[in-house]
Amino acid sequence: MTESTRASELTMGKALGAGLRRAMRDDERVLVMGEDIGRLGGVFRITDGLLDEFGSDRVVDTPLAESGIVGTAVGLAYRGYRPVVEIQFDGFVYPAFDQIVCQVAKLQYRTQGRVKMPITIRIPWAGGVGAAEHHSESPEAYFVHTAGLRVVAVSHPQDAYTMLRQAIACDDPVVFFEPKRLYHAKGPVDLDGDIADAPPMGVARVVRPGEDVTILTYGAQVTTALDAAIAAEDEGVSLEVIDLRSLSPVDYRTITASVRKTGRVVVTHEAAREGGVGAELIASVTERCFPYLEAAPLRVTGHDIPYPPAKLEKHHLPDLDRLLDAVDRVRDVPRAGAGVVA
Amino acid sequence: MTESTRASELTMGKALGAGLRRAMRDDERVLVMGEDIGRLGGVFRITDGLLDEFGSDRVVDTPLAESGIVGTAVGLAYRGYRPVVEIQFDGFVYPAFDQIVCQVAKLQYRTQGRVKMPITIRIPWAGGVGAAEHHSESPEAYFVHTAGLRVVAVSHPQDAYTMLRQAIACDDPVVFFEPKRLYHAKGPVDLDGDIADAPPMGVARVVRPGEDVTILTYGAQVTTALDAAIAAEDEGVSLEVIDLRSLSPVDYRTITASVRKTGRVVVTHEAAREGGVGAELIASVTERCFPYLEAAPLRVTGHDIPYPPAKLEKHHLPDLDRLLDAVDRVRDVPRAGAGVVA
Amino acid sequence: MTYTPTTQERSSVDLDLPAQLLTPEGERISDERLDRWAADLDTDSLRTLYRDMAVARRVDAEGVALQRQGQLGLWAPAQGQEAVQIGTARACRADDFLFTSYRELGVLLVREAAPADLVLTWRGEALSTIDPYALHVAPPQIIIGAQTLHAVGYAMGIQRDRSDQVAVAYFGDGATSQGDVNEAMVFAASFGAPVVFVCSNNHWAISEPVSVQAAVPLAARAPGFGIPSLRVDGNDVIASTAAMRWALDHARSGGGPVFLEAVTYRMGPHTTSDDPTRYRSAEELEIWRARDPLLRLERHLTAVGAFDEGFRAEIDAVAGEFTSRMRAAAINAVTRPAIEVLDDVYAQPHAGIDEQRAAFASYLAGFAPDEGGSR
Amino acid sequence: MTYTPTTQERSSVDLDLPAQLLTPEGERISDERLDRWAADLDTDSLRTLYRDMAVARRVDAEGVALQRQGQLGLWAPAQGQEAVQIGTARACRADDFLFTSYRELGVLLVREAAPADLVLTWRGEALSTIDPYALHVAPPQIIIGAQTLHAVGYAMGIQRDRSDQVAVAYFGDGATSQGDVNEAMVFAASFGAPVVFVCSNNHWAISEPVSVQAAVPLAARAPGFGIPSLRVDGNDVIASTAAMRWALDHARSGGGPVFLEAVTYRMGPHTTSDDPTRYRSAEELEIWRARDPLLRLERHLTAVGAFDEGFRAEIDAVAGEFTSRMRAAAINAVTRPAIEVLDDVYAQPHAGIDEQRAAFASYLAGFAPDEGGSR
Ligand SMILES: Cc1ncc(C[n+]2csc(CCOP(=O)(O)OP(=O)(O)O)c2C)c(N)n1
Ligand SMILES: Cc1ncc(C[n+]2csc(CCOP(=O)(O)OP(=O)(O)O)c2C)c(N)n1
Ligand SMILES: [Mg+2]
Ligand SMILES: [Mg+2]
Repeated sequence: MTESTRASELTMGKALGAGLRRAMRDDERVLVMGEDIGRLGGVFRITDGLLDEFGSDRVVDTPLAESGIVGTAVGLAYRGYRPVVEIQFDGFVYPAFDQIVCQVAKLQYRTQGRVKMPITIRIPWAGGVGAAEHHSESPEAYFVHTAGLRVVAVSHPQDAYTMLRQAIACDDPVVFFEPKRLYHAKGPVDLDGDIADAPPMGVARVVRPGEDVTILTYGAQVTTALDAAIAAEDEGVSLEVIDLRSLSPVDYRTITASVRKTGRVVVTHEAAREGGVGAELIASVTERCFPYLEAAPLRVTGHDIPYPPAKLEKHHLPDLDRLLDAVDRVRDVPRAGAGVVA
Repeated sequence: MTESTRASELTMGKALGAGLRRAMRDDERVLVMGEDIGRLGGVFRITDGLLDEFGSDRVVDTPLAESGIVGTAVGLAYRGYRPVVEIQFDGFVYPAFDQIVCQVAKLQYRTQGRVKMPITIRIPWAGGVGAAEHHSESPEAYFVHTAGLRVVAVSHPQDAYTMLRQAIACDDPVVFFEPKRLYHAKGPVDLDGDIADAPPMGVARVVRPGEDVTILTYGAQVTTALDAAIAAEDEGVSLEVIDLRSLSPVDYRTITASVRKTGRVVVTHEAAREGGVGAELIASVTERCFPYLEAAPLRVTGHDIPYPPAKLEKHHLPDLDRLLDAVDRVRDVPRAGAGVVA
Repeated sequence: MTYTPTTQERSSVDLDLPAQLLTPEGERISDERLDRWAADLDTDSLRTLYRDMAVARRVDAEGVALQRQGQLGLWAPAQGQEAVQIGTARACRADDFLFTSYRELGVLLVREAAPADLVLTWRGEALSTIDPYALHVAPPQIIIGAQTLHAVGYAMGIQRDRSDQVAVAYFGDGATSQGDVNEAMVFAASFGAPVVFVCSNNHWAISEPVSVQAAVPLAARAPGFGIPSLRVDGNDVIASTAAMRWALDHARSGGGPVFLEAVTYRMGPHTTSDDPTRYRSAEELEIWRARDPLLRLERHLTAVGAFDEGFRAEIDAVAGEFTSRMRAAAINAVTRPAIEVLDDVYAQPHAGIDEQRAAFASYLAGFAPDEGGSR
Repeated sequence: MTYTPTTQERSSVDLDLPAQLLTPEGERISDERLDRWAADLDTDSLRTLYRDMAVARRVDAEGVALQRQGQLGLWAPAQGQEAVQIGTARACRADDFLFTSYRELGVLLVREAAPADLVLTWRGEALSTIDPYALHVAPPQIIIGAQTLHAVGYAMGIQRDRSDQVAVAYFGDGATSQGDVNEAMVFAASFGAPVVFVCSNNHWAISEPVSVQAAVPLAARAPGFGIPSLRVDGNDVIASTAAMRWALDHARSGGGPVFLEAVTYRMGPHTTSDDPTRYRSAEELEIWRARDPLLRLERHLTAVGAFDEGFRAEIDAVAGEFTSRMRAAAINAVTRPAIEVLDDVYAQPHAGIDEQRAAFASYLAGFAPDEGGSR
């Protein structure tokens, strides 16, 4: 992403707020709803100031009930509104699961396209912030497996700003993951661009080109991957880091091009491994690139455990060392100790 | 499975009922709960007769609220009971998702093993019976991705009987999938065996040995795979069909042995492909058996769509033809028309 | 509303005494809460209501017959519930938006759903065929209670549009146990949303009597959320109409949500797959047959000399015409081609589904034409 | 319970008039519903209750301090809610089983949780450390309302064991909006389960006033489910004790569930991460400071000559001892080794986790000892 002359330096949190404000100005059918998003501006302050600008008709503090929030958003969408729902933390989306899976995802199909569900479900997401139980979940695979939903994850302020506007403008429901760990990370944001000119939501981005190994990742883990690429470079290994941006659909064109070049793939995400997004990526990459693969694609993920207590989360999160270990293994370089995958 | 002298010929439905009865006789802390399971015996009559034998303390017709059913089962488990919950149909498990994911799955971890959750969640499952919307879902991948749960799927009456008893006897929560399509399928059932002597719940079974291609599947799709094996045999192709039985954990020992022999793998399930169990199987098999693979493992699954109306479901379900088509493709045999996977 | 420590009794509302304007014997009686809302219902109006109910019953019977003949996969009979369905739906304005469950056949008829709409879903040809925006009714909901939140959200939209429409949520007695229905009441009360909750208490949720769901009358639930409620005789089409008019007026004029419990009875099985003899007695059914919503209005109209052969013939003609179109729609239904299972998953282009669609199309094309016919 | 069409008013229960036995000024008053349940509370008992509350407040302040000093990741202050927490928990029998939220510090203290139990979770060393079966209290629940169903299920187990224990569900005003809490009332009423619902209405759910959750007092909710309820002054430890004794007795003697709304106030922030000045006024806080649960009992005890320096010293000693052990437990906490993140996922051997554990162990072993130290 190139810094434009008009770009301001914003945190991801501020960029998201700016994206919401812009979307609400552009389309009066957009409204935001959730717990504590009004006067408080949300527990992460993403919606700060929106109540004052748009009033309580469009910035709706709801009762404390996630199924109710998503279910009433469905009704508002029936009525032609474009609700942007904030789920306060990743771990609180499950009470709304039925409404998301059976209603939000299926209504367009159920009505043969007559009823659209342009609902954006924003989820402050994943770990690494030392939080209490249920505040560090990575539930993205559940939504990826749910036909009818689009799922995206952002990794820096410009994408946060642009992709949130694109998600809101999209006529399909979008589950929008915001890595909490990056809320305070700053970056340049062009606030004036037209969302139609920006890369579409569904397109992956090669954030760092490389030759030896393709790293597929998304969200805050992009940062870890970039760190790994720098560390690997010191050892003379060139990593190509791809930020998926869209988890459903996945941009296999970009991925395939990379894998055909490198022949080696490591997928990394925070979510548990079993049935995670990494499984889908490896299965699809293997189906699409088998003749080009020089080694089995590997996964570096959270363990298959409930999210551990904060002081132990660093042993759960796939860190630089574990990523580099996998890079060694995918390159068939033996290393002290055995590998993670048996 | 060999027919023993004591084996009776039972439908899967009757075998499940017999398994419940046996478990309730063996352990008075076992109770069953759900909608319409008492006087009616459940909409599939699995619990038929249990109310008369065990009374309403142990056969509990609950209010119509799945979160309530699972949430109260958690409380009963705290108290030392072993609740067997019936979710009326696959599509009605989602209102209970939060209790399953945040409580049932996590309580043992949360309490460092002090509180056990020996809850069995029985789910009449999947399609092919011409049912209305929400009555043919295949939600197993959601549970496979949820650490703390065990997930099993049965494919014939003997397993139904034995594995249900094993699930109930297990100190961990088990999500137990029963293919509706097979409720009326008959098979011999040894009603007297000790569950400790039977193959453990977590072990896969080679239901048909073969040399050329490994077919990994579970539930009613095992039948389709066996049909495919017969059809393929006519063409001189030998399929090894593996019934996974346990979807979490997966028995990779059995699978690996097979794949090292055949070098070719097709996974088939009814659930949507994206993020389905097949993705995990292919990713894991590729990681474990890469040097032995002669072709990319393929998936033959439901499309990535909400479950279609009954008259169209045959185009969604992965049938014999689509499975054979994939067998051809994994064997690099070109066929009229292009393949399913792009 | 606050109980004292010594109070242990349960509600004093008698299940058998909901608001009524027409007795089972066909006598027109007075109810001070409802009279003014039924004042204009003259004999002509009552004949129209009767005709609607009678047609609904005929359509329902045709649905059952079509299912028995293998033309439909399933049918959820509405027999016995015609009064609440027709009465409440007729009370609505055409632009009020209704969110129903699978059993509200009468509501769909009032909303002028086409005969085909009533059979194609149960036949399994489509998940739904109606145009919700043309009919102002959402596709019937199967997930118990989910639609109540949609109605409340829609009503919140009405508020934002400063419109005087009303959203209506229909659901059953069993549904009241679902979290969603209770959350719907929380949201509706919190926002003062113009929504009417119509709970058809037909005494059964499949095999479970309403006593499994609630220890007190369902109408008692709503005031605890700050929502006024009324128990009405749901087998009395006059009372159902009147109660709904009151409720709609209350909601339409800014009074916020209202909850109606319509006390009625499902005379048939839960669905054509169900066998109610396993869980309820013949005597119970007889008691409710005597309270049949059609019978009582027929008695009333007969007493006032407004029920004659001509009227019967008119009903026959309307019902006959509708049911024969329904039957034709079922029998002549053309199943959509295989490839269409992949349509309408997304509103905008989607790389995943587009690729799968193309692959499936070429797979299908690989079959010889005669084989392809079976696809 | 059934509203008539002309009824539009909301509940008549006055939010400011919950059952009270001790005024903010420290005056002991009478309430005919509660008197008999408080009759035996002599000065000694009141001193014990005061001591518990005062210790709870000190422990709470220590928690906040430890968080400020970076020893804890978070703390959810209970200041202002001591009376309902101590009063209701003290009313319980030791074998009654309590299911709480994250804010019921006083309940944990009454249940004799160890000082370490109060800090290790907030420090992030463990998800919970208490032994639920030793203390008869479940690990504090973070998912709002989820524990209410657990309490009802536990109570169903009590029924099946023909025991006279009672299960207790603690939750907040915000929780009442969750489907789970309403389903809990449905199940409790349907089965007549021996469970007491204790809703601590502290007026706020983070930044949302209780008026966002409910249009009428929360105590009004329960009777609609067939559950007797009582609004009690949750800042009055005598009334809280008495109301809980009534409720427990009702449930224990087979009367089924009871719902208490304890009207109280969260004087501090929602958690140490929260800034309440963004959403509530200093005036509001002042009003509630005047209703402080400790202050009023101190006034009363002073008036009856039972509050002296000796008593103050005794409290200081108990609180000081407890808080210093708490502080030590936090500061000296030893974080468990990396490999233990994989422990206790399953109760029985599990091929997947066992393999992952072995692989992770060997990965960890690959680090040099000094590096390994950081793991
Ligand atoms: C969430 C959910 N759980 C279970 C079911 C299965 N089910 C279909 S109808 C029904 C009973 C509904 O009873 P009620 O609400 O009284 O409506 P009625 O059928 O009597 O009209 C049940 C349990 C469902 N459709 N959805
Ligand atoms: C299901 C769920 N949704 C949201 C949250 C986030 N959250 C934590 S506490 C809280 C407010 C709870 O309010 P209340 O029930 O009144 O309890 P209080 O904190 O006032 O004691 C919220 C919204 C959560 N923990 N769980
Ligand atoms: Mg019913
Ligand atoms: Mg509160």
